[in-house]
Amino acid sequence: MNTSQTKDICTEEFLINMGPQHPSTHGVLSLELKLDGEMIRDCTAHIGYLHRSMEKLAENRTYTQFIPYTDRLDYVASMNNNMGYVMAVEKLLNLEISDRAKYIRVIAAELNRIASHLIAIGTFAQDLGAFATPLFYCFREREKIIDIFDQICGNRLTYNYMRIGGVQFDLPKGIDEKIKKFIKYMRSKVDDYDWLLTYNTIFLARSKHIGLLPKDLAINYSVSGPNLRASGVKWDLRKDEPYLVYEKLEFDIPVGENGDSWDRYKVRLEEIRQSLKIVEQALGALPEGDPTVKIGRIHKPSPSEIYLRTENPRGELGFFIISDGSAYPYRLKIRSPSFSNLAVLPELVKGLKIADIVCILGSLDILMGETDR
Amino acid sequence: MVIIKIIKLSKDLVIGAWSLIKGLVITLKNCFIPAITLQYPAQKQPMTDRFRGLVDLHPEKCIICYQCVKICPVACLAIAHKQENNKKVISEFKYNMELCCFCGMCQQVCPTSAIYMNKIYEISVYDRDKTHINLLNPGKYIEWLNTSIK
Amino acid sequence: MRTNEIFMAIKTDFPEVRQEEETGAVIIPKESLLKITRYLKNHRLAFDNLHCITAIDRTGRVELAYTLYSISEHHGITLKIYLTAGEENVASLAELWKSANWLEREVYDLFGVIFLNHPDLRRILNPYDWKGHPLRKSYSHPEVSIKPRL
Amino acid sequence: MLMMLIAGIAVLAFISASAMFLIWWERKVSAHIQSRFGPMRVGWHGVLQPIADAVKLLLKEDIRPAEADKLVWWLAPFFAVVPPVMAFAAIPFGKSLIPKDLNVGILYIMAISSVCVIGIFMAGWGSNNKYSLLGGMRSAAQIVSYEIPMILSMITVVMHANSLSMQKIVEAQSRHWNILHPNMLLAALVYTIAATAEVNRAPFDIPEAESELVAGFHTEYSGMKFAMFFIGEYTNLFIIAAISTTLFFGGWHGPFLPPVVWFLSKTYLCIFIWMWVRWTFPRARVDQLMAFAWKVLTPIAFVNLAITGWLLLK
Repeated sequence: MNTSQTKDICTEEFLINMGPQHPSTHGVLSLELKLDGEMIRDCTAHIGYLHRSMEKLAENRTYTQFIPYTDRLDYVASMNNNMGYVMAVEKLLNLEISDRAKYIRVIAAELNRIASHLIAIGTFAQDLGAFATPLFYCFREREKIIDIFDQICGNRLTYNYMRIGGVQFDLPKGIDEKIKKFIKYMRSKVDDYDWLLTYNTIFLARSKHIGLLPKDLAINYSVSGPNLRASGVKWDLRKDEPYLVYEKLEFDIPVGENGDSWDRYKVRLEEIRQSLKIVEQALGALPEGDPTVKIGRIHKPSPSEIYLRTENPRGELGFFIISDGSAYPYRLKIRSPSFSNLAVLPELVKGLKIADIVCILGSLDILMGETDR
Repeated sequence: MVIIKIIKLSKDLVIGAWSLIKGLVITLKNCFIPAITLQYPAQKQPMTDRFRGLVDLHPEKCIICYQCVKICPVACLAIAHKQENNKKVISEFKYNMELCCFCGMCQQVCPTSAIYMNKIYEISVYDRDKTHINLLNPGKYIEWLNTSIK
Repeated sequence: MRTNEIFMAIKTDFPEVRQEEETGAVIIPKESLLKITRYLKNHRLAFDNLHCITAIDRTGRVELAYTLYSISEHHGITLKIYLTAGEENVASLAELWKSANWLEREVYDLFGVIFLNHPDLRRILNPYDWKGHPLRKSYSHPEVSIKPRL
Repeated sequence: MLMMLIAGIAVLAFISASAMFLIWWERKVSAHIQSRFGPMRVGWHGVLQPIADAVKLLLKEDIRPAEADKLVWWLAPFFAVVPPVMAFAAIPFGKSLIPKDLNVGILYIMAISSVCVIGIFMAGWGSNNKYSLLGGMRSAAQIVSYEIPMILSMITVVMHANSLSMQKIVEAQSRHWNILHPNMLLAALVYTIAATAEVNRAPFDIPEAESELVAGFHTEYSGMKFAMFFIGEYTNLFIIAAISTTLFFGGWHGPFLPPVVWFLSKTYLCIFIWMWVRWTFPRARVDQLMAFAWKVLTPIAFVNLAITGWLLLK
């Protein structure tokens, strides 16, 4: 404890534990704050409370058996994790999948991106004190997406819908009317959030110029996803390294100006609108064909190494798979976006107040399941 | 100079107040939209036809091919069979509900769709032994049956 | 710029560099890691993003695969280092790329590779007083992960 | 003497009934704003929910932190509840329905309601918990700095009614309510903002900011002590709503209905506005809140005071 001695006033810094159980740490994250009154001098993050050693598990599971585990990585956007993993294995086996499966994957992934961004926006507003009202609106909208997924693959959170070489089921009848109705409904709701939150003075005062992440610092920390785009870097894997059918679809990438918490929120809000556009186009151009695939056969890829990254709602999720010819991967490394996004936090928070650390953490949209693997 | 500052400040105040009022309009608008939450024990959400509840079995359809046991990522299924006048018969089919991650792979891989996932989702138990379910006895899910399927 | 053009560019300045056959990764000796990475970062190749560090526990050696990307130039490369079994230590890249700080702590935690003059080399995912390095092939604690009994 | 006793018991009964009603009403209003139902199970539309909560809190074990500052921790809830209850003595419910018509009515109420900041600060200090200490210090700073604009906006009303007594203020508005004068409207605005901060509600609820300080000053309280803080908060809410109706919305004046009904309906309308505001806006940060009080509200209140003075002397 350094005690700053000015004449007779002796102020002392005290250590506060924003411990694993705290209402706004988005999962089990423990922050050790060194406080001088309300001012944060230093913050160290302790992670690993949710470490289930997914990579060790992967070494005892066949390629198909590991798919349900990828749901539990980023449990809010499990369609995107499934897609990332399954595409990596397909690249390992250099397997071609049918066009319809590609379109279905894009629709599912983009719908899950909207659901994940809705949670990010809802919890961000909750952390800033707008007690539960925006959160319930976001969960009300997310519920409609969950119902669509429930009809498509039978589960509400851990979908386990994608298979190596395709998807488990074809889209049920009448699902595209339901999705179209949702898109129209969601567009009006996003404008509501603009009125309710985006230009609200208290919201602006609390999140503008807080947690400024300059462009080069973001790249240096290999931050990715909406946090990187909010700092002004126009980098989105769906545009720069297109996979599946993204190059056929027309959408644009929202980019923020000065990388503060408000910009990260605004980029996520805009991305919801872009994802709605993508889903609409993909639904229109859905080709015929059979996307389903059997899972009885055990895949035994030839010994090789591949690295493939996809654009997750939280950033770039990468899979580094090394196969040795047997049915089990020799080594499976998961590059999780929240891990690098969280590394920036201690740097952004110096000199700010407790209320700001909660705001920055909410705007970075960390997810502990993915950070700790 | 001071006057410019005052004008700017009052302009910010007016814009700020207007943005706050816009927020209030939204909440009032939502005040009159009917509530959508379900009163849980009374109203229950019907499960979709692809919903993955508890694992269930048609014993007569099973051809004892062990595909489901092989594919299960958490090894929660176990079969034992015996030879009876040149025909294989299941003697034991155990399902460990506690480990099951409800991924639906056994249902997809079963050639004769003997094993399937039913619509029961209210599966809390008081002691651990009740999580080891013997899929062969027909009365296994009776007490949960009437709760979930309302 | 395809990987072998980048490899040629590096080859001209650092002759001791080899290229792995099927993966196209650039294998560099352990001593010249700092030199090459500083060159890659400041050179017109502009690798400004250390994407991820993967450690692979091969028989008799530990391979470190550094995946580097350049956002401005839209290309990427994988650097590989072979650490022989006895001394698994390598220079830390924390002062070049700040993302290396946590990535190296994770490799240290799960594999036991020591990173020289790293800002604070502690375990990151496991409890700080955890014995052993879990992702090693030799690491297997049956009593910690009990096989599901049936 | 007997009359005093009856009046006292009536006021106490009214306080507990209104606190219960407010708790239930807040939960229903916030539920319907968030498109959900709110309490529905206990009684018709959850009407008995507050009673169920009270019984639950009665049965809850009263845990005291080990190294808590015993006396200060034990006394804190009283300081949070007693001042708002005492402030009821000067609230004019009807023409003659006022417990004690003090001729310094408004001054008395202001003096009493500023005592409850000590209660919150004692709770913060007594529970020997860093989060509560932060919550307590924040509330002390906030309430003290919002008293000034509040009092200044009251003085403008007192200048109009040229009397401190609440009944006289209400009589001065018999022809038309105070809110209709432009400068009174400004005073009413300043008053509502300062009053929300005074009661730690809506955008100014930083002492018990759920998302930062877990539960702020009443983290370490459970059982009846927590209920005391809860009742204190809602009674305080009723007090500031009652004051705002007497000062700006013409107290119990109203065409046909008896004065009490007019007074209660206006007060509960003000409370609805506070609830509506609470469930819409995010929370302001500590320093922004203080800056807003000193740099924006107080100057406006002073300017308004000057204009009222000039208007009256013209």
